[in-house]
Amino acid sequence: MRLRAETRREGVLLLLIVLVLFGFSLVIENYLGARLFNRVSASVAILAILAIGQTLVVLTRNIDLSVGSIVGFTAYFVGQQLSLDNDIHPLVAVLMAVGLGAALGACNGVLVAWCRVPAIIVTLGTLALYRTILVEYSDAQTILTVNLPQWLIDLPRLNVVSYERLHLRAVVAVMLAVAVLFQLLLRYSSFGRRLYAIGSSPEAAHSAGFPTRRLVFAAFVLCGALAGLTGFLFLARFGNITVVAGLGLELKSVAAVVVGGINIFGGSGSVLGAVLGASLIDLLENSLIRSLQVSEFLRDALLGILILAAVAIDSVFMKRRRDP
Amino acid sequence: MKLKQLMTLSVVAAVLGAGSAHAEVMAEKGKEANLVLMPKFIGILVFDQAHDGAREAHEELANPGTLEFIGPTPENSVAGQIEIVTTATTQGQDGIMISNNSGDQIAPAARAAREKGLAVVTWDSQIPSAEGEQVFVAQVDFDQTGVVMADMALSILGEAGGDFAILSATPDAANQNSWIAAMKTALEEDKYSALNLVDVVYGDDQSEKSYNQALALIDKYPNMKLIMAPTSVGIVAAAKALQDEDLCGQIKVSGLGLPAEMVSYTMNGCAPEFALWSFVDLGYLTYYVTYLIATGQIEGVEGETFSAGRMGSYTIHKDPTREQGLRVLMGPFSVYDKDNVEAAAR
Amino acid sequence: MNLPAGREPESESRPAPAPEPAPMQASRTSAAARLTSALGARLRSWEGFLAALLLCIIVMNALTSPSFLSVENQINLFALSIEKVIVVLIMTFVILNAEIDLSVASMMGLSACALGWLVQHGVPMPAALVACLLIGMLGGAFNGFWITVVRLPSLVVTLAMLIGFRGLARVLVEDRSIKAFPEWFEALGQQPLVGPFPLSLILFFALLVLAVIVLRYSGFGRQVYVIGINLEVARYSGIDVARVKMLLFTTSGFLSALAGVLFAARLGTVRGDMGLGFELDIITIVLLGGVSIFGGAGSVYGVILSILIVLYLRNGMSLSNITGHLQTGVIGIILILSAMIPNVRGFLARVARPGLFR
Amino acid sequence: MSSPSADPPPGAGAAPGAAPARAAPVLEVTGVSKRFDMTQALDDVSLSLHAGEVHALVGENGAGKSTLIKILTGVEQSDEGEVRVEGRTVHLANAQEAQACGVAAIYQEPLVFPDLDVAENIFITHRDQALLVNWPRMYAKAEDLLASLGVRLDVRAPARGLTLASQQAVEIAKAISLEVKVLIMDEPTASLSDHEVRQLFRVARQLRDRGVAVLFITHRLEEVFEIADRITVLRDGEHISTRPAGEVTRDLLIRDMVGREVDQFYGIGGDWRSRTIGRQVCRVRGLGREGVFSGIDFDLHEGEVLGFAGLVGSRRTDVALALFGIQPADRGTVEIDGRTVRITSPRAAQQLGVAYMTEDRRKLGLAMPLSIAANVTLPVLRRYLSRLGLVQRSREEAAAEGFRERLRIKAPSALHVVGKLSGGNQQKVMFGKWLNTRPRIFLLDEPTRGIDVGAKAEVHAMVRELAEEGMAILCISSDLPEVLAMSDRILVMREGRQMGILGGSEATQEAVMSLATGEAGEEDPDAGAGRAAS
Repeated sequence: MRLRAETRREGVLLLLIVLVLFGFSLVIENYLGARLFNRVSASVAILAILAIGQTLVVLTRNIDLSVGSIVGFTAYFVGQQLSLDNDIHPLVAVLMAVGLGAALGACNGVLVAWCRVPAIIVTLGTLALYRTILVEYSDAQTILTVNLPQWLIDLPRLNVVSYERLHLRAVVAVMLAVAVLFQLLLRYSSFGRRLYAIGSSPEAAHSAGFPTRRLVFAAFVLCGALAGLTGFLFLARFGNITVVAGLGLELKSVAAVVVGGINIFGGSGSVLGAVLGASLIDLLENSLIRSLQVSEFLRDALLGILILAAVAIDSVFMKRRRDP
Repeated sequence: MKLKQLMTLSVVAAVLGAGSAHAEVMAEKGKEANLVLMPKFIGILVFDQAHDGAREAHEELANPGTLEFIGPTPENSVAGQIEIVTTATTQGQDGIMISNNSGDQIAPAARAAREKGLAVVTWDSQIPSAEGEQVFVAQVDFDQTGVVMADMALSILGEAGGDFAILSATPDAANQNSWIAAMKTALEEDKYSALNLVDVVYGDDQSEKSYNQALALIDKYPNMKLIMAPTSVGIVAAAKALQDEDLCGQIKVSGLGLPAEMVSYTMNGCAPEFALWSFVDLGYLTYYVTYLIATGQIEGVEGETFSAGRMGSYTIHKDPTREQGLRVLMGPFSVYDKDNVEAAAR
Repeated sequence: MNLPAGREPESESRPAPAPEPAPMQASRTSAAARLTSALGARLRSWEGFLAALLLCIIVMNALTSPSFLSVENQINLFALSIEKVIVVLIMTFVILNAEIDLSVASMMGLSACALGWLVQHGVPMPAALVACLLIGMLGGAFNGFWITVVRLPSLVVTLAMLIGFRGLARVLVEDRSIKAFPEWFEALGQQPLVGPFPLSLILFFALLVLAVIVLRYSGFGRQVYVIGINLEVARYSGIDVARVKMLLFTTSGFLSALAGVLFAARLGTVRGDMGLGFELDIITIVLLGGVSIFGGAGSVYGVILSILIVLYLRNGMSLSNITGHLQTGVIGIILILSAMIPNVRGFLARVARPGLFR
Repeated sequence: MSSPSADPPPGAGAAPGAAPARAAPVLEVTGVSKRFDMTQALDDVSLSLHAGEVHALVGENGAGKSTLIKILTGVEQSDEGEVRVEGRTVHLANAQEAQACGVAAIYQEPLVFPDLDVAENIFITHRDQALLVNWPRMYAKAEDLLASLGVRLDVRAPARGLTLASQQAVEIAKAISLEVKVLIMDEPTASLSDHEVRQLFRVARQLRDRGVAVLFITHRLEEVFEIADRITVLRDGEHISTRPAGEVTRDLLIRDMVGREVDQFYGIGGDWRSRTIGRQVCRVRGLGREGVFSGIDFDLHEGEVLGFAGLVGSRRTDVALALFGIQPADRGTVEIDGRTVRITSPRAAQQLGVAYMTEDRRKLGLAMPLSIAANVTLPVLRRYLSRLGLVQRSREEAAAEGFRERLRIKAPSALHVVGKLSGGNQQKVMFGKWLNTRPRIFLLDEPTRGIDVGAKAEVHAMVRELAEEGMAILCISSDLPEVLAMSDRILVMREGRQMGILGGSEATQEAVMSLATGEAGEEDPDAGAGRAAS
């Protein structure tokens, strides 16, 4: 039953994606093609990883609004280190980003899990705070592409597999790996299942003797770590990192999660849903910006309606399920 | 900055017919004036360079007062600029130097500042209506900027010409808007008839947005040959986008950029030519003008001539690119290509 | 100018807190301090804390900057944030009602852009103004429809409209800016109207008084609280919950639109990104004022104090040449701390006296 | 709902009331005390549980049962005393440690994870659960477990939407899978239908036979006699007595619980029914709501108490909610004072003089952080508003003060916070709240649920008083003796249908139960309608 409900939601999303593709292919010349895939997949990679992190937190009936700031901070920090020392090993750079993200996520986690401040307040606060620390730390300087090591500059162009003009970029492969890993984690590990349990009923989780605080903490740390990874990819993709890097990504990640069918009040949803949600949003954005007939400025208005529709449809499903 | 200047564009704004009713003012040093230098927003390299220039002038003039470099953050630029001007007024500063990113929205606050006796000088980007502004320190002649951009486009695309698009900063950036308007005017000449401007988009001077806008342009206009970005942020982002897409062979980037940021793209052919002026000098000159007005040594009226330290003598003229307003014209333009960019980048 | 500030000693000198701390929630109620004597203790202590904090800020500001206390500065610091604080008032109601409206800032932008667009297209100013306020009410009612009729969570609905309204604003203005307003309109936004006070400030104080009266003394305010405390209890008591919520969201849209119009008048120009991100500031002020994010607890006086704290803090830091982000960061810290202190206390109380409701 | 009786418990014979096993107790509590601020919740309480016994724990509200359970399950820690499991002294610092010691509990409203499926709900709390979930194996094991309990459930269905009984079954399956030594059942039958209670008892005995010690907490004394081997009574946090079930009589038990003899357990004298019943106020015909209930016919008169009996799930509350406009009926007619009315909202109901007092004070009845006064005026706030819409505090206070005195609410003033009152007093505030609407038709839903014996009697007296004043009362109660004692006539429902209305001498426990369980009534579905017209 539950499986079917989730699968159904994912099916609806896939259908929507196909519809969007079909619709735009009528309007835009040469729309369907390798270029579209390359473009959208590369930009989805960033949003999807962030949305996966957000999913972990949202599943536990929390929310992390600070991810945009974490992305900006890690992108800047790692960029700075790499600018200062071009010889830092790539792996070290990635670990640095993930570690820094995890540390920032841990701050959120402590405040939410042990100080018992509602997540929305904590992360609203750290959204501002992390950004401030970034501005102060960076002295409002900018990371410049020219100072970055060549391997990083080449990273966005790196293909894992290519078929004619269809490229599977390395960053996309990273995203897919993360998605598979976390899908398995959530589905098959007892840790993952307990995240669902906490979000489904915090009281029951508490009385069942789950270490709810540690689990919620872990969700925030993982979310931070994934935001850190996103920060690294962000650095690779955009090269120039200013103090506003990643601004607004928090809302976009929440939007992706909601469109992806993850219940904003926890307990249900899947990583696949989050990835599909992110894909749909990015696809829509990329398509609208290309279309000459439809104003690109309709983008946000459409996205708003899309979120409403996704949630409304979902709630209809839920109501059906409740009634025997 | 030692620039090899390939092209020095008409800067010498002629000897004024109005005659030199005013004798050249030599700045008297050591007078106190608390001044605020406000960029469009923080985190942009060129503005930091302007700050360096202003600091140089500040020390040279031995001003016992303070020089504050305060800017809003990019996402809050408009409201932030207004707030900073208002606060400076409240604080009783003696002068404020504005690189306006708020169109005419900043005019009421600037007017209020002037009413309180602050010297209000704009630099880099003017107040379009000139309301509340005393003098605009123009880096180059804005009409000329259009011609320079058109020339670069022509030189890159050749006689055959082709489609090109403009990737600008924010939609309210007065300087960029003036340049784009000037370029459109310039394009009407027969000489540029092969150049076809297909679109103007805005990257808000943010790397990510500029990058995405550049990609969108590529997808939207398959025949586009050139992206012209009259902003130091936009031009780098566009160049990186093209490089990431391996499209440097088909589409070029040009516009206004910093040699230090652009050197690799110029060397690998993504951005064969671009232009800029010295932001250090711009900051230096702006500081001189503001200091002189704030200390009452000049009034900031048409026809006044003054000496700006190492940069020599300047005169306040009517701004021919606007209906109203005065300007001090700095210049010159420097155009960079792979022959001179490496030297300039150092 | 010191009118609201002058109120704070009064709240401090209220009768001494009852000896027994309120155990039930981490709540700082309430619809009725008089009605809920025990909670009143918490209320007083919370407001007392805010008042003390405010006092510190005032003293610090006055010491570091001579111009802080000037009438001109006081008016400026309100005028520069007037759009936000107007919306704070209605957001207080919305959050007390256990809902949230994330779309306020986007509605601000939409109404401002709509105003610009209409005027540019030759609609006379008064008609355009009315149309904008109507757009606000319609937008708010649209939110309300999804929340009360379709029963979707307001967090999601207004998140969607945060994006959606902003999108409409951009459709209208695209990425240009519009400067098309008659002079009298700009003057209204920029010049003092009565004495040193501009129209927006006068409107704000009028709305403030109204908000205090409605929330503390009216039957509607009581209903807002009860719904926030327990929606089902309200429904079973015959309160028309949907009507109250609809009214709140419609008003929220209306006031946001009004704030957008004032914003347009103050700046004289409109653009698609006006008010971007204001919702977070607005919610921060409300929460800092002690309103529980879960609804049902919090007082309008706390919110007034919090408005003053945030404005004075920002202003004081500006006057000391500390800019944007550091201000935001400090407010972020205060927000977290303020939510933490009572929670830790509430947590201790819960540990000490379990199962009060069982 | 089982059959209670004043006679010696009929269930006593059914349950093997043999003496407890002689072996050392599996769980032993000695000298446990717990204090919360001013109240001594537990005072030097001792209790032992043996493997293979069902041990009933009874006592009035506030006797300390809940606190004791919390200590045993590690939710709370005792101030003094110790807990031994199989002779070993343990410190139960949290729920997980209690679980590790083999102590588990199920509650009246089980805490399940609604989004997780049945199988996962059973296994997710396992401490020794492997790092990875083997779904097929888990489903198979869950199916086996539930089958061994004789419960049929789709193990892949989400727990959301399961009935309470099914949820309890899931919890019990969980306990079995954990191989618990001690299973605490905290009022598990309060919301179950009779059939479900039987099923539960069967499982409980099964557990006992497997050697589990079952600690069974209930308010229903008849159940105690049916299931328990030994009975322990707590009162005011103190241990009063522990006796084998066979040696205890009902009266003795009640005396232990309340500390005094209660002659009139239901507090209702025989004479009050001799009053005259007034004219008809309400006439209901064919009332129904798609998929919920249908075919409800009855008349209600001034001064009459119409009892609503039926098992849980018989949709009695839904009928009341329809009459109150929360879930409006979609078929049938309601006439009030001879006029056909449509009740689509609680406000509309109120204006017609209908009031509904919910069974769930905490979730549906009272705004706990507000004062008595604010609660009492809530439904009719409009009456206390000035012309400008402001609340007139003095009038509000006066009204609440009146109810406080009249209903003998034990609170220092009408400004006292409701959340701090005892259950019985909260119930009285609810009465006040609805009486303040001056109802003519008062729908009472389980008016005595979860309040202690003394308060119960007061509530009964209050109902009687209201009826004597001429109010028409519809009273839903799962406490059969209570319904029988209080009502003039009794409408019995089963699975959303009206099985009949019993009046006067027809109304016996046996008659009600046979209708409620469907043992009679099936062949004669029109019986209800026929009687309603009489």
